[in-house]
Amino acid sequence: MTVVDLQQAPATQLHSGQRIVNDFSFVVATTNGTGSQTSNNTLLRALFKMGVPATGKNLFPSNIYGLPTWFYIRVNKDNYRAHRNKAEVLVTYNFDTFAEDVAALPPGGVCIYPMDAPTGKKKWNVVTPSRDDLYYYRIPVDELTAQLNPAQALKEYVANMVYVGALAYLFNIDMAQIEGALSYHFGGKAKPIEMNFGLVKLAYDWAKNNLQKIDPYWCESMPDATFNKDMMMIEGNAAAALGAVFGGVEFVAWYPITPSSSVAENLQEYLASYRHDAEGRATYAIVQAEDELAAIGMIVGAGWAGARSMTATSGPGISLMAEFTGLAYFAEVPAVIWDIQRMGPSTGLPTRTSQGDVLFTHFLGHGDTRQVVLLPANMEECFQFGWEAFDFAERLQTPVFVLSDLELGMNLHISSKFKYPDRPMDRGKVLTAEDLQKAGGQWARYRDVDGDGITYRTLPGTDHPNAAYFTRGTGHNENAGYSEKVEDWHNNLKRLAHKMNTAREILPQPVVQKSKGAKIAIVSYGSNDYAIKEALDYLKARRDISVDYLRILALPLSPKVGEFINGYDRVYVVENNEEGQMAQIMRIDFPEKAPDLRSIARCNGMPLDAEWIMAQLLEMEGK
Amino acid sequence: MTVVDLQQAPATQLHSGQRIVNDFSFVVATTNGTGSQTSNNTLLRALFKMGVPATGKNLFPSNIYGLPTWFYIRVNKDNYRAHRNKAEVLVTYNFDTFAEDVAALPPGGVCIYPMDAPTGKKKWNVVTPSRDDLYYYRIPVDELTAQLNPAQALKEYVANMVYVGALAYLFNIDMAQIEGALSYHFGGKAKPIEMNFGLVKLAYDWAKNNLQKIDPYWCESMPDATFNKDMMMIEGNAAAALGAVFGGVEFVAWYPITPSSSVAENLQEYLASYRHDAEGRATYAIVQAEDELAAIGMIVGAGWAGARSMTATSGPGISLMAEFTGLAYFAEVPAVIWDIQRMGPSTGLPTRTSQGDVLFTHFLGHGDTRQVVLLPANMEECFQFGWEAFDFAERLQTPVFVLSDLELGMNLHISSKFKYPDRPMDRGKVLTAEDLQKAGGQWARYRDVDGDGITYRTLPGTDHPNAAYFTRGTGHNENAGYSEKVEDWHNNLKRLAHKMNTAREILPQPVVQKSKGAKIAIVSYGSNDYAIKEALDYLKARRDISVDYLRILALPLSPKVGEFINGYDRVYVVENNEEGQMAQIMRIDFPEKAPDLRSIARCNGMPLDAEWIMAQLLEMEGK
Amino acid sequence: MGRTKTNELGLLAADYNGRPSTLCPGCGHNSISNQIQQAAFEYSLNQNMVVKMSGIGCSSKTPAYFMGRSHAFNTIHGRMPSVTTGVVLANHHLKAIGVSGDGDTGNIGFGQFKHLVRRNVPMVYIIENNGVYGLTKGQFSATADFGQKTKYAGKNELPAIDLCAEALLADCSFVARSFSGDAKQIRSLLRAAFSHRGTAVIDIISPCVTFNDADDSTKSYHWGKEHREILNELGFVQGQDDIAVDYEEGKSQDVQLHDGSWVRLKKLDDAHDPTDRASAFRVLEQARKEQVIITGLIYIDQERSTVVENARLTDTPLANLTEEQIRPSKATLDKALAELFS
Amino acid sequence: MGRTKTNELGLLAADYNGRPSTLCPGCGHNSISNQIQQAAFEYSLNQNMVVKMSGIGCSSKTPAYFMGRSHAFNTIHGRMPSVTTGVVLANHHLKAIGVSGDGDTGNIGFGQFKHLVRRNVPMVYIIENNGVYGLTKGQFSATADFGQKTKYAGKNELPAIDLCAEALLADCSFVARSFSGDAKQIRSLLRAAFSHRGTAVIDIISPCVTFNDADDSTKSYHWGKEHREILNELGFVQGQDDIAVDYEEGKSQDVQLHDGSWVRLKKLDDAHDPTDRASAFRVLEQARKEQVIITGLIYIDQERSTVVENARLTDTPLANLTEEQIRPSKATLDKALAELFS
Ligand SMILES: Cc1ncc(C[n+]2csc(CCOP(=O)(O)OP(=O)(O)O)c2C)c(N)n1
Ligand SMILES: Cc1ncc(C[n+]2csc(CCOP(=O)(O)OP(=O)(O)O)c2C)c(N)n1
Ligand code: SF4
Ligand code: SF4
Ligand SMILES: [Mg+2]
Ligand SMILES: [Mg+2]
Repeated sequence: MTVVDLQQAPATQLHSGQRIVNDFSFVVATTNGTGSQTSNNTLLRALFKMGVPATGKNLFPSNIYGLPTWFYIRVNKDNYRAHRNKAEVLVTYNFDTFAEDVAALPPGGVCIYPMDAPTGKKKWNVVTPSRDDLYYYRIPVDELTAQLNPAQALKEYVANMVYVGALAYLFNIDMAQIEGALSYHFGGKAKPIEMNFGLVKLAYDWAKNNLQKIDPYWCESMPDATFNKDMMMIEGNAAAALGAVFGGVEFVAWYPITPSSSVAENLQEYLASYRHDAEGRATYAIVQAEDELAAIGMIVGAGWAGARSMTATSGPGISLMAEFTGLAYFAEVPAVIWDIQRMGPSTGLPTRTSQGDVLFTHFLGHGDTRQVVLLPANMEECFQFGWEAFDFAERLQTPVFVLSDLELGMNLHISSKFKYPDRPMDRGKVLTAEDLQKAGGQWARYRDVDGDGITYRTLPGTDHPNAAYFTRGTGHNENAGYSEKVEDWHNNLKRLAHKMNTAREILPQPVVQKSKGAKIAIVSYGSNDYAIKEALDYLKARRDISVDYLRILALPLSPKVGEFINGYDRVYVVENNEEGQMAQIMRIDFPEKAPDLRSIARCNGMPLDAEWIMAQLLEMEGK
Repeated sequence: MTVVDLQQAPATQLHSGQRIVNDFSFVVATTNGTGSQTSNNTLLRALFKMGVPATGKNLFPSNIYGLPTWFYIRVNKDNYRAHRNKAEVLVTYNFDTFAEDVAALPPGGVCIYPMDAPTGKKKWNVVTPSRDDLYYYRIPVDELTAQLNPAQALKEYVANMVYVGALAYLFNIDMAQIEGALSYHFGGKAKPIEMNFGLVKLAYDWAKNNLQKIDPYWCESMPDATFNKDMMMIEGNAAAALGAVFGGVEFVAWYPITPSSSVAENLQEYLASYRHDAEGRATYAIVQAEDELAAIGMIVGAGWAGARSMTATSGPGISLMAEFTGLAYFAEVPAVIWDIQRMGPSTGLPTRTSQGDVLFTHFLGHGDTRQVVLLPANMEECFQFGWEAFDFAERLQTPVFVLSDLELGMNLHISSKFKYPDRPMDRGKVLTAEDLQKAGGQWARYRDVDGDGITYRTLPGTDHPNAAYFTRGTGHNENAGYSEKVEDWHNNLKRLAHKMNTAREILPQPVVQKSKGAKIAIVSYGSNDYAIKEALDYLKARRDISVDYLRILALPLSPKVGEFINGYDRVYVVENNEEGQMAQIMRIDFPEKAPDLRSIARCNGMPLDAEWIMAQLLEMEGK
Repeated sequence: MGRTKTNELGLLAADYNGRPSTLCPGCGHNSISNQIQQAAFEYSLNQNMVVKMSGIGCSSKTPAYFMGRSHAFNTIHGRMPSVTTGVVLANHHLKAIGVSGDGDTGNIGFGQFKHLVRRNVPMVYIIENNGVYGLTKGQFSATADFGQKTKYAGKNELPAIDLCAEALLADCSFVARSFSGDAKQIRSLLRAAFSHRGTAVIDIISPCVTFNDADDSTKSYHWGKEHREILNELGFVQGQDDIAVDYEEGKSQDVQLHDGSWVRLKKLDDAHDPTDRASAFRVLEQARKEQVIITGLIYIDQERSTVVENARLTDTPLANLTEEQIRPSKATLDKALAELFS
Repeated sequence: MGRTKTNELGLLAADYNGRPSTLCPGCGHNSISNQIQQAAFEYSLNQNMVVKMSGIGCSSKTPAYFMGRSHAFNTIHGRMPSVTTGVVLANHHLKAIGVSGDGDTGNIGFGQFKHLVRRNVPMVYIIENNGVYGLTKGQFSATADFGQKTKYAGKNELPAIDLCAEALLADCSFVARSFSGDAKQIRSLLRAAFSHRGTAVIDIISPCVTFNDADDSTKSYHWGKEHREILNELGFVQGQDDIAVDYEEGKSQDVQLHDGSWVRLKKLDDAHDPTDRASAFRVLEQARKEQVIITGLIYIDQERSTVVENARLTDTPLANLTEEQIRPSKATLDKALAELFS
């Protein structure tokens, strides 16, 4: 074993001497509830400000305190921002996972760990790492923390600043940027900034004086790079909330569930800041419902009454919303439902990401229900769908599901600045009292006047004696009257199908990336985007294989998807679930091409990564 | 117009004089809540006892009293038992639908209606039917009823016996069999039999004396035919309940919903009759739950504890059960759920039939949940799946859905005598205290010992210190311990998928009907069976087209389905829903053959009929 | 009242009609529909500003049978409370009239009912209580009597839920009970409820003539007539005026409603004070023991704030806000983005 | 009590342990887990015959942390009641211990809770009540105090639900409240609950040290210590023997439980009689007004029949019946078919 501090120099020089700059990953292993998130985000932000593309990924347990947590930071000078399933540099405060964390390092990796007792448990003294192909650094976490003499309650929390300082020294992370990041985190409040940064400095200095940099990994500011220029950092759930605020959301009902709660919590904050009238009264209402059945019921009610309404939930909530979204589909009531996907089936893994609800959500509701689904891939789209979803819901008079996931929703990502909505709101086909007046009071709620399957509605409170209609989940004729007649049912369902076809055209169209001469293509959606683009680059660069790429943004599928896939010998549908759900939907919609669709799917809680995608594709291509 | 009674002879002879015997349909138009069901079933039973294949179809509204109801009786000497969407002979007591009912008759059809006021409303005097291509008979319903002087409360009810008598005379239905049917209906009780049959006789005699038979339709006893030999009549929901009783059902929880309530109500009766111990105490429990969430929760609990448990519901209930059945799938708990399908989406049409829940139920639950589904096509299979479902659920340790429909469930059908279960119960892999003893207490709840994906469980109450395990809907390892580990999740989901593949082999295999040289085939399931067989006969007889036929009995699909469809140029998937749901599932499972699958689907509340199926197929074949 | 009399809005009583009922003749629910439209006429309710809300059941169908000029939402079984909460917050100028059944409210919808009441969602919540599931043909609901037998459903082994007591325990601000045979009382309760600040729960015993009208059922016409005790008689004075005090001490009580209207309660049960929660519990518990149906205004509280008030909403209903009011400016977006780390 | 002491089953206290808790250090739920296993040890509960049932939440995780030799079912959020109903009917020899949270029971599971209690499903139903959703990080639950503020969730605008009063109104046959800091009381209540005939609801105030432990919260350690009023002290006498009468009149009360055991109640609140429902409502209402936590046995009724009794089950648990017992003979099928029309 090789423990490196002033007492002990490395037994062997493990690397060629070549520096590896801005192209590796850190992983910080701690336990949750100890405040390490602040340290991790501080590192991430500092790197971001250095101009280095940096991607954070928080892997946390489904409890509140004391279980293993890992935070990955990938730095990549080429701006690959997908999570990698590997890290070269390990910092660990977690004694319990020490062995497995060390085992996971690649040869030549780095392991940094305490030499005393950061969590008050004197365990680290007895550690003897087993691998001799790693670089080790030990840091006196407890001793350094003690020097600042923090309040007992804060001790565990601030101790995490020690590794920030040590990493800053060892990997050349800009201390000024660290201070800036801390200042941001603490909202400019002097005291905590001072305390925390004080400890970072202390650790930095200790490292400088006591550690000898022997590993090859380095960070470097990239002052000339433009990657991070005009960029910002945000979590997907905050982006979604902000988008909704600028989409004019008026009513929110929700029930807490990981990983969706922060959508509602961000909404609460943003709405409180930005959405009041001149007297300071709210132009929105937000209700924490008693469960998901009530949350969806409330937004269906509000949507029916004419307010832009939304909820946010995750898998179990989606299951509970089935009956209500079926009603909203059939009675044609707008509503927006964000599903921040986590691992299922059932309660599954609440703190692990997946794309496992695509198929179920698209078909949500018994009978022949078909739902509209949007699939954001990044922060920009979380924001954009945040506002656009209301336009689609009101235009189409139907529930709109936005399927984000934990990966997008609960990690801090680099994003460009969000664009202000580029068009006025689309409130859909609503007849006012004046409209009714003009029409001599003649109208029918479910008559397809315009031939697009979308009919006109009135809102309760419309001041005209003919405004009212009777909304129901039972069979109805054009006038919204109850009907068991074969033709009424038939016409209504045909019109709904036609409306869904209209939706295929109205909804966001797929994004296509083409290269010359590609014979095969990838189709994917959502948070896989970064990993796929990276994989495509590797395929080209390393194996000279050209692969085209279409990213789906919405369900029901655009005809463009069909046109695209027809152009290739084989199409690989890449997704983060067990069954290859999008591949299944594509087989349904494009049966002629079904034989050429191949599913590349995995669902183990981790986001897909470029190496894995590439390997799968090569294997299936027999290469 | 041509009104035919002794006062008025037919203006024209509308038919060639050829008698049409045992090959036409009656439709009786009444309003619900008036007791016409007794009359209708009496006619049906009498015909059945005459040896005439007779099929009843009740078309009733979703309310309790006073809305239009139609009862179809098809008599067909060739034993075609599918509903026809047409009737040649109309009996109507319903003034409100008179015009449309008359309009629906084919030329040369028969219309029988009151000449006075069977419902106390003196409307019929003013009726002047508009078509002169029909035969009309008028009957003095009120007058005849008055002669029996029934109690006021019974008047409306017994008035329906008048048309029984009139039809018996006009169409030659055996009066002795009518008396027998009434005797069965009233459980042999002399007074009501006498009263009702008295009226039938009165009407019969009146008709004999006053009506002149001029139409060509006749019923005739078929003493030599064997169709109805050793047969009986039963509703699908009663068959299901009886099957469950002989499947050893131990626990039932349910919530009322049309058209499933009679499953539970029949269970209640049969269990009370046949399932007590020597002291008269129950070997079952049945709970009317507060809603479907509770009903499914209760049976999941009971199934986990080792009791054979079931519920019955319909569409909205299925939606509400999504979260729980996802749990049961993932935690591997046996349970049986009957879905008596009605029209959806949403509340839809509660009293109309469909096959609209196939896809949703198969995928019921967020995440990658996949459910086992059985698809009975007739009374015999309702009974058989009634008991077998428990074997499958316990063998596979998973929820088993049985998708019947209103057509099967709530109509009286001719059936062969049910066969007693031909094999002992399969209680699945349950370790007893002795088993554990032998194994030295070593076992793991989710370890695949036998390689079939199915693992061993213990029941609570097992008297061994190692018997216990912790059941959860969260990620777990082989020992049922909570785990967020990538491999544990992966292994578990792979095993579940493997278990589902085992299910493909274990579950009832498709039924195949082949003819020589067929190039095309039909695939279907459930209650469409009779109509399809009839359509195949017509195709052969009228157009000399051979079509093979596979009927699916279960999901996930058997590999045999894939083998079958590979043998044909085109395969038509015939079903009673809007989207062609089984076709969609087949496209998912058999992508290679997807281009050759064609969907023939309709969902308008009526069962599919042979003429329609044939017409669709011919059109799609370009013939 | 003549057929041609008009109300303050110049409307005839017939203008408050709905479509013909398709319920069984004699169903208690039909009388309630009649009283709702009659009370609305008398109160001069503006139908354009009314929403009729319901779940699923015979009772929940009834909004089709009254006030045809009002928007209606016949939702799903047991979930009318949540939908109404959304509607009322989306447009708090609307007057919501909810109609539910005992099964809809006491069984599948019990949780939603309690939570709606707890939120004090401004609405009139009518339960047409017949102790059975009418529409699915007569199974017992949670309000069926303990030990009761019906031809259809056999014997009920469970204690009855008292929906008034349940509402009260959930801090309901207006709790009343009536009997579908008492047209006048229903109308006076409804008028008061229309003026009430929060959730007004009116549990109306409404016999199901088809499945639960045997004389020994507490939900039958017979029982309602024989075992009814009227707590108080309500006089309703619409408008903001003060009313003159002219009652015999202890025999009458005036309560001012939120919109300024008054209710004058003529007490028939001397001891009961409907502004006292404990007293309300007491009369309910007593009625339970004696198996009588107490009717009248059981409890009223004009103080408790409503879900709308707690939301501190702008005056204009949310649903009517303009794009300018709900989409903040580009400058605001820039400000929000500036606060992010960048 | 020594570490080596064994109970009637010859088991050590440690034999009732579960896995190590993963809750926050100091969480009230951990003390309750300890008391459950301790009480089970003292009572000599046969772990093979126990099922531990729960929903979802920090509280609902705890069955993993006690009595590792018992089967457990950690179900879904708010639905433990229905699952337990099924389990108990499937095997009525089992003793079910349910653990739930205030969110699990009072919010999403409110309907199921009330209906379970109404059915009187034999089980011990423990609510670990902290006024917040611990596991989802501190949002208010339905039992949060009106007007309460927390750092995380802001101000609560809604009145608190009192789960004991709710249970009582649903005809609960055993209603108790305790405080996670009072180990002894919890154990004595649990032992009595183990011997109770029907549903025993024990609402235990159990502070969430991470999200709701500020001194002004009624769910905090501080409040529990300062504002607790103990109604009565329970002595539990296991077994069928009669117990000698040796109490000061009016100061003590003996209640025989269904299995023959006795509870001796030493009354600290003189006026309260826990066999009187009205008295139970009164003490709860008073506590509510005075914002104190009353603890002890609030109500007990050994008469009400249970769902198991109402089902008139055969002795052998349904789950253990043999094929012969549950599959009627061929002759029976023939008889059934003969009764059909044929
Ligand atoms: C989710 C769901 N479950 C069951 C049903 C079937 N159903 C319709 S009405 C009803 C009961 C209605 O009873 P109640 O609310 O008392 O109304 P009533 O008919 O007695 O007026 C039920 C169970 C349904 N429509 N939806
Ligand atoms: C259907 C569903 N909705 C939401 C959640 C998320 N969730 C997990 S625990 C919990 C609240 C638990 O609160 P409580 O019952 O009070 O337990 P505590 O954690 O406070 O002990 C919620 C909302 C879930 N698991 N399932
Ligand atoms: S069944 Fe009962 S509740 Fe329904 S309409 Fe008829 S009488 Fe009324
Ligand atoms: S969050 Fe609260 S309830 Fe959950 S374990 Fe921590 S202290 Fe206990
Ligand atoms: Mg009812
Ligand atoms: Mg809690």
